[in-house]
Amino acid sequence: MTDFEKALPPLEKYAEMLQESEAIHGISLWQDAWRRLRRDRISMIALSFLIILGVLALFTPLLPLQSPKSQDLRNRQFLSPTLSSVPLQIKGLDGEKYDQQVSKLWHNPGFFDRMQISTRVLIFGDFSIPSLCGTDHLGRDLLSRLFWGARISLIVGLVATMVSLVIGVSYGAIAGFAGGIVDDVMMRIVDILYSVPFIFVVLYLISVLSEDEIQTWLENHGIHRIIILYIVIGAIYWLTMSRVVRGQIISLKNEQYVDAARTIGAGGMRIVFVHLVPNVLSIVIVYLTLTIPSVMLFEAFLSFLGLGVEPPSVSWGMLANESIKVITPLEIHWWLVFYPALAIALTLYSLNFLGDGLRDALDPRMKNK
Amino acid sequence: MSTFLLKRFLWMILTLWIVYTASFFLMHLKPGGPFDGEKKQSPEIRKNLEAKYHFDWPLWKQYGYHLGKACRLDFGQSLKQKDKYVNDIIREGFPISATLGVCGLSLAVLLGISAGVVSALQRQTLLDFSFRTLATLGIAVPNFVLAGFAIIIFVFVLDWIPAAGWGKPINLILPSLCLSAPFAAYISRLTRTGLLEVLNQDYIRTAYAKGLMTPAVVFRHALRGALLPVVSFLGPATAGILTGSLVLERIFFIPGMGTHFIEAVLQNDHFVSLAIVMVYTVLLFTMNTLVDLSYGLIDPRVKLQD
Amino acid sequence: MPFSLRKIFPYLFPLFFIAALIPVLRFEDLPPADFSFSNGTEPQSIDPAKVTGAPEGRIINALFEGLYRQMPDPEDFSAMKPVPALASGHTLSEDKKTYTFTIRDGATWSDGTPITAYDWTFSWQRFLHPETAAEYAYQLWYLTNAEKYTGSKLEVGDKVEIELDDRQYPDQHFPRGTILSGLLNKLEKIKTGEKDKEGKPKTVNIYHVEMKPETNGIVDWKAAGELRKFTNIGTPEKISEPHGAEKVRQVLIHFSEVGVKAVDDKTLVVTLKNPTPYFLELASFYPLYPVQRECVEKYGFPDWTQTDNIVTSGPYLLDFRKLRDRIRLKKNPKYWDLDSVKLNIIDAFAVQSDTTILNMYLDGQLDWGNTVPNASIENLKARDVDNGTNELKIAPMLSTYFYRMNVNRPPLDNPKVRRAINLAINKQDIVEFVTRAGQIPAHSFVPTGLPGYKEGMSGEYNPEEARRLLAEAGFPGGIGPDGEKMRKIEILYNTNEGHRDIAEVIQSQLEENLSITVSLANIEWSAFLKKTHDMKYDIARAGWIADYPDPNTFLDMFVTDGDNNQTGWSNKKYDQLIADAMQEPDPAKRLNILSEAEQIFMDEMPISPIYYYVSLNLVRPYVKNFHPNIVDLHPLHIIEIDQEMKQEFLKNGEDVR
Amino acid sequence: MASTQSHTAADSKKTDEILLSVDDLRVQFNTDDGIVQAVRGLSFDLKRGETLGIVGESGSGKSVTNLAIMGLIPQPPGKITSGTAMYQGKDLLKLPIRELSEIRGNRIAMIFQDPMTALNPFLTVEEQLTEVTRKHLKLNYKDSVAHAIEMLKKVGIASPEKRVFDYPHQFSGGMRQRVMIAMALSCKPDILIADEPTTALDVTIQAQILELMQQLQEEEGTAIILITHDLGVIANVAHRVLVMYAGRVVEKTSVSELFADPRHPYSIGLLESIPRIDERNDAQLQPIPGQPPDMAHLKQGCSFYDRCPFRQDRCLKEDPLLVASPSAGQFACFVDVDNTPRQVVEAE
Amino acid sequence: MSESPSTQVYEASTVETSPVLSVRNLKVHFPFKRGSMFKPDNGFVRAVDGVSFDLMPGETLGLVGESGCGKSTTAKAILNLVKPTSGEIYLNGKRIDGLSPSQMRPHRADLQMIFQDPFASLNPRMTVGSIIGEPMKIFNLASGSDLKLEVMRMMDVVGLNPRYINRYPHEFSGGQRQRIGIARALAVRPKVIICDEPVSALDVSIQAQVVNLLMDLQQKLGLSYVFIAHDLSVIRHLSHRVGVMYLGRIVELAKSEDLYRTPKHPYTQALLSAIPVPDPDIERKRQRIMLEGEVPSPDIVYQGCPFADRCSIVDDKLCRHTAPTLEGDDHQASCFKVDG
Repeated sequence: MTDFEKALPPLEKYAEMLQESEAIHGISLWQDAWRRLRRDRISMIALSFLIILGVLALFTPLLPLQSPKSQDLRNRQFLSPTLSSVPLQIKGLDGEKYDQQVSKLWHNPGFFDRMQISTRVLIFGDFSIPSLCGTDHLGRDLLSRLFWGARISLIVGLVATMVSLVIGVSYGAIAGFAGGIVDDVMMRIVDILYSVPFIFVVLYLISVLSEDEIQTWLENHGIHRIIILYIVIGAIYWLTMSRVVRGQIISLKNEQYVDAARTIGAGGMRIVFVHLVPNVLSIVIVYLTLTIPSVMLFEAFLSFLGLGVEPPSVSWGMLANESIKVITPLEIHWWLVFYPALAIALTLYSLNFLGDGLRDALDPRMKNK
Repeated sequence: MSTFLLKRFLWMILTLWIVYTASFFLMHLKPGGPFDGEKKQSPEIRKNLEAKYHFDWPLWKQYGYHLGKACRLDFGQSLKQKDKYVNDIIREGFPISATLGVCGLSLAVLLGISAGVVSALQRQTLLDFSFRTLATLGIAVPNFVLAGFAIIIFVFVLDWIPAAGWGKPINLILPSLCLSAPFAAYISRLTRTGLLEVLNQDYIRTAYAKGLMTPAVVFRHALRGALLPVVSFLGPATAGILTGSLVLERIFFIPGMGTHFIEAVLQNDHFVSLAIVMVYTVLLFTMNTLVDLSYGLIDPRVKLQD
Repeated sequence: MPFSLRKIFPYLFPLFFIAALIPVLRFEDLPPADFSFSNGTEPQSIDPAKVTGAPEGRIINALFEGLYRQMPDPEDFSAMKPVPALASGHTLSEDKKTYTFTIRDGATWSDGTPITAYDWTFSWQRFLHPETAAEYAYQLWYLTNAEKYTGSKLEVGDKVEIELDDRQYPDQHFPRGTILSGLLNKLEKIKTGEKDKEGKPKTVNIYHVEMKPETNGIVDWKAAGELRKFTNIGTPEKISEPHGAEKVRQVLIHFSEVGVKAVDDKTLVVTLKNPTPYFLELASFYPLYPVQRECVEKYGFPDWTQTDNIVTSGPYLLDFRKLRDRIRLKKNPKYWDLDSVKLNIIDAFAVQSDTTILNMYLDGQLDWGNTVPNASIENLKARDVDNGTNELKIAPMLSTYFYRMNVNRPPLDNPKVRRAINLAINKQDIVEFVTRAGQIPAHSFVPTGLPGYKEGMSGEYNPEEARRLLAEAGFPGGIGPDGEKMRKIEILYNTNEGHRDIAEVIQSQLEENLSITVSLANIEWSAFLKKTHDMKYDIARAGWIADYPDPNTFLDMFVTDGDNNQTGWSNKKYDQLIADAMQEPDPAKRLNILSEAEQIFMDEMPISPIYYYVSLNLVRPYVKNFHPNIVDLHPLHIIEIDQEMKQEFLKNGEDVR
Repeated sequence: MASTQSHTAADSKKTDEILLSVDDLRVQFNTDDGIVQAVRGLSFDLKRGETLGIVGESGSGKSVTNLAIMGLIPQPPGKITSGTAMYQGKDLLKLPIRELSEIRGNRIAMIFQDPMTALNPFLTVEEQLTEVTRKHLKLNYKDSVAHAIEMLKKVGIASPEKRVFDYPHQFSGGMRQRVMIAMALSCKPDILIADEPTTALDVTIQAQILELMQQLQEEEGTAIILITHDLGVIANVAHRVLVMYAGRVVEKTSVSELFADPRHPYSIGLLESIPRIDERNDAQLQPIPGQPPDMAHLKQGCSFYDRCPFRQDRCLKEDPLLVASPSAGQFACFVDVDNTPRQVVEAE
Repeated sequence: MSESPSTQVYEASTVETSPVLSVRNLKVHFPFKRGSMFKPDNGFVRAVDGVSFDLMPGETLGLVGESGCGKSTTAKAILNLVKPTSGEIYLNGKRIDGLSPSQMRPHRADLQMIFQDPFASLNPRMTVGSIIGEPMKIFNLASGSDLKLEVMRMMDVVGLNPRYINRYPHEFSGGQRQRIGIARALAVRPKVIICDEPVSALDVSIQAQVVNLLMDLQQKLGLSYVFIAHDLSVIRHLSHRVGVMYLGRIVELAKSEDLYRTPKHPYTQALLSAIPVPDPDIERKRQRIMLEGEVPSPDIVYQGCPFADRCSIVDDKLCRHTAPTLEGDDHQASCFKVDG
């Protein structure tokens, strides 16, 4: 060992170079992919749309929208897009009255939303954007409902996908890395689960979860029913994810750099999480952009069965579902069909095109092509 | 091959058993029972009802009893369609759903592959972009919304097709079109990506170097490889078609298994829903096995994996 | 070249799909029906003893017939009246408890055999028999001892019938095994040591019976007989053997004790527990229709209901039945009143989606749609005005849409809170803008329109009064005595767009008017029922359709611990009044008692009535003899088609918009 | 088993007839990093019956050249910016695709580096072989199968009657390359372009394949363009050699001349840097220092400048053109032409 | 820098010292499932079938053979990346085969590997610094900023610009990547490095750079190499002793000079003659022994000499029944037809 050390140049020599080295940044594959993605016009448009949508959804209470829940049966039923607006009648109220008005206008706003609402009242007062997208069968403003629905739909999409991601990636990674009998058994379980008609499981879970005791318990622990919905949906969508990840892990497992990691004594966990998982992520991300749309559509399907979110919360699935009620041969309140469909379609469009773009950008084989 | 099929068959039996057991207990543990109605029965009547269908037995005993019958393919009588044996219900509903499913799937494959091939060959052109847009639209718009519009257009504006019902071939057109839309869209995407990938392969260059023209190269050399993802999608697609038909059967008033299933689940007609779950499971398993077999038939390199 | 499946497979692949199509593509060409209508959900059965729903009723009313039949009153088509059907008439005893029906001459089953009084004794015995498990059995519990028969309830000293375990078909309870008769001397209940599903100890019965001889079907109750012990076949050996009990199928009260007797082929005597002014309505209610003994005993259930086997008595025969598609009916040439039957072939479609019903109606696939999507009501009304027709027929119904309030849960335990909630709901707005079919805002539980009955009053929409009541109850401005906001009230409803809309409006009104927080919870139907039955809710939606045109059908459900009470509400005076009304032979007095009871009910407000339903029917203009009425019952056999008008109508190729 | 290597037979078929004449070929690719000048002004002639070796490192443009001649450059991102490739009076680079496809696989055939991926895994060998003859020779199915069997026999595949119905994955690597050769030679082409035909193969198999190619050349008189990075292979089979570096020909000469008297510094460096089987170099190898240039960002001047031990200031500004060497060949360097002695500079 | 020319060639140490690495009768058999799904075909691949050799300190042992001869599997088995079926492996006299990953870890500091594919052997998502630093971290050789300095030193040693420590593998050329791989192996100061075809994926002009670097490092750091390659010229250039492998066995093992000058085994002879010499004059004159057919599949069980089928001097009586073993003192060959 000492011979070895002697043969090496002295360490001090590099101290000064260290600083120079700080200045030289490598371009990681992520940065590289990002660079490529930036050149893809369609993907960038899609990405910007999604970001804007996300920001708007996050800050919806801040926008001068009408109340998403206050009804006007007498005067505003089925108004086609119009410039008329309903002022909030909240300016100048304070204390209890203010709180009452808030809970009349918005459904159960959390702390963050309350802050936004008060900021909004401060900035815009009672002003609210006219019903540019018309009103629905209870006289509620569709534009506002679209925005509030975006919040739920996006969150359902994201959270459920994340749940499926966590379950799917860990399950798939373990199965793929362990291999052998463990892999066989784990994948067979997935096969079996594939054969279970999941609609059934959903019905079951939802009705179990609306059991009184369970519901009270959940509420006491601050778990809202909608969260359960995310988890249920996520728990259904992890199957494909786990297959994808397992396949990737198995093919990466035989990469030389994994062997290399073994020869330098890296342990199993290190190999999985430092060497394998980051390399699977790119595939996973692309797959995510395809899962989010299907989760959102699944939420719409649940809404069709009446098992989605609970009013007065609103989701795009629910709006889409309400829209089919007004597609009759006698009269179509087109705005109730068009705008929700537009919102869903644009979002799914963006996600799909972004997914395509990401695949091109992340796939090393596509490099230089 | 026979060992493969035998193994698959055994797996299917195991799967069926697990699915049966899980569904059975899920169903019986689910709050609310088949005898609940808007009007609550008096205890005497309720007792008689429960006794008649053995609901007064302990759950494990019911399980054993029904499993035993199920093994002999006897799913008993429907709890709700009281005039019918469960097997009759399936016998009536299955051919209808099968027709719809096969039509939907064929249409999806046909439309999807054609659009995908055109899209891949015309990459980055307006045609490609419009096909991709259409495909995304197909995925993005829920098929029940699609159905609503299709009815307005084809039934009321054009007056070509009756609004709903079952019995004539013309009744098949709208539902299978709506059913196939998302899958056609997905298949076209798969075909496009698959074809683009295969067209980058060395053996495609070889084919060109041999002096073949593009159509020959695409259809003889590229398409087989490109369609492998499509073939493997057919398994999940079958599952999706089954789910999709749940909704469409309701809208188009088609007396298929989907309607039976949804109604059975919602009304707690345990025996019917169990039997249909079994049929779906067999169907999915068969389809997945067929997909694996076709995989082996299309790609000679594919190895046997139990 | 060697044959290779693999090589040709890619070309076979498309063929595979086509091949898969061939065996399934089978369409049959049906002759068109004279009249098609939507019948709602698929009938659960066409066995009158087995069903409870309206769609089933429409079919059974066409296939079978009872002693009486509900027909439109010629003087007022909107009222329905029982008219003699298979019975040619009846006499009523002085105490109003005994009806003697005369069976019509010439009434025959569809196989040609005559219909006799014995068909009723058989049918009603079957209907009441525990193993039939008829959900509607209680509709016949007005007969003496009928309830005991269904419930297998016995007391010492009762005459009993014992069915031995020697049935021809063990899983069919008709034809029955050997029947023995005797007097119940002693009833032992023995614990088996097992527990049932609810965890209560299971018991089995040992019946000590003094046997009575039987000659030619007549039991000699006076004669002395040996003492035998019986027990049900399910009893474990370890209990039955030490007791020396014989295992038998059933031990029930002797059917001769039940209040129905065939004196001869033509005379049926029915004995009731109490005077029942609406018994004729019951007699024309489909569960009480007779079925043919030979047919039922030959094929058993459910096979006897199959198209090839069934023997019926009504104006129509079952042509064929396709599950969840259609039931086709054809004229019964053996029907006693053949002249009145106008249509030859009728299709009843099991369409559920109201949008689909509308589509099919507008597309000409249906002549009668039995419901209409809310969103289209306005358009349909306008369309009628434009076309000068009257296709959309709206009529009040004997049913109420209401919200149950769980009186066991504070703050709903306080009647003032309940009344406040009721007064804060703007029912007018709901019927005007949500349901929009001309439903009537409800001020009482019993719908208006029952002759001679004065409904209880719950007060009109009055937010001021509501706030005042809430303040009185201790929640001024929604703030409780502890300074905290009143707890969140949850409205439970089953998954359905219409229910959701109403709940949303009420939620908004309660929040607006009372400043209380309301949340909504929708769950699917069976879980919903379970929760309401188990009273695990704050406020739950409900609907009640009259079984017969009498306030009692609404009011008796809210007696203490009534099966359908489900609110936890209990009021001794109310219970007493309902019981009194039961015994009261004078109809006018009886109605007054009921009215008094309802007023108590409305003052206490365990429920908040929202509106009275209306029936919505879409009927093509060429359909004659279709009369909207209070029970939404439309006898099919009197419906006529104006062929001329129909031809013209079809020729014009109606413009749907 | 033992055979003597000889060029005499091939030489006898060699004529001076010029089959293919490539002039000033330039190919570029659009990549993320910028425009890559893959081939920069390449010219050569190919005579009937000769073997032209093209040697160079990866990225030097040797494969692109041949793909360009065959019209197999994917466009975009590739683009042929100038040049001609005259074959029988037609410019292959400008020929419409339909006419070109009549020549491809018929008059000019190609074999690729990796026989594992160059054969379609979904089709049997028979399907892949017959489709060439059916298209170009218009044979019917039966004849084309017979022809395919004959070809397989010719390239030394045992029991070809059976194996012709096998799939590529049922063959070993060497056998697959034989199948490729059989496919390429099915129509008795004038020119065979072999793109690294033995790189993926083991040495003993390489020897077999090279022997086979030479033998077939002797029989058919096919001209071969052999692309390789292995100087041993060049020495073994080529008559003339192009040495390519960074998209250009830096030396064009006969094979004996190249090994005996390399002129271009790159050729010299290449020869010195490879270890030899036939002698133990006790001295260390003399590698060419540095890396090949980034083709997307070529600097002005000679692209070998950075690695050149004989570099001069002039090389930095001007890119040397091909000039005739004293011994019949051509090379692209300033030094020798000016007769200035080569001066070794310190490599970086 | 690294290419400091040196005329002195490092000679193998004297025989008295004990071997740093000994492999005794190593066998690795893999089960396989093969054939199409319609015609399954299962069995065992005898990837390595009884390999034995010693590696002396400071020595380079070349292992050469065609693809599928088991040379890479031998390397993996030595490094415990695949489980040997039987046999013994000693590192510094301690037995290391069959150890669990954690038991093996301390030994890995002495035994490292350089991989064939410079593109696949580096994790594309890690910087050069973390790739080279990872083993140091695992073995606790350095931490914090020292770690960076150590990494930079290693980069310098293998001739990489230490300033590029934060760059990613894809930003380097093939030769440079292989240097990263070498630096990673050197990071733990090993005694033995198994080089599995370290230059075969590189361009010829780059190959020489890496070969020189390896020789240079051996000289400076006293490393021992097992150098696996299919390129006999490279092997000849840097090996002190060479083993020729065929179908999972070493058929000839001798000092480099002896083996190349006077190959004994018919397979070695054929192999040497198959290699084209970059000199057309010699090429033209050469007598070439052509081997017929291909390397048979290693899943077949042989009774006799596995080379018998392709051997030009096969003696049916002698070779078909019993397998020959390695015979001879310095120049060993496993063939009945040559004397030891």
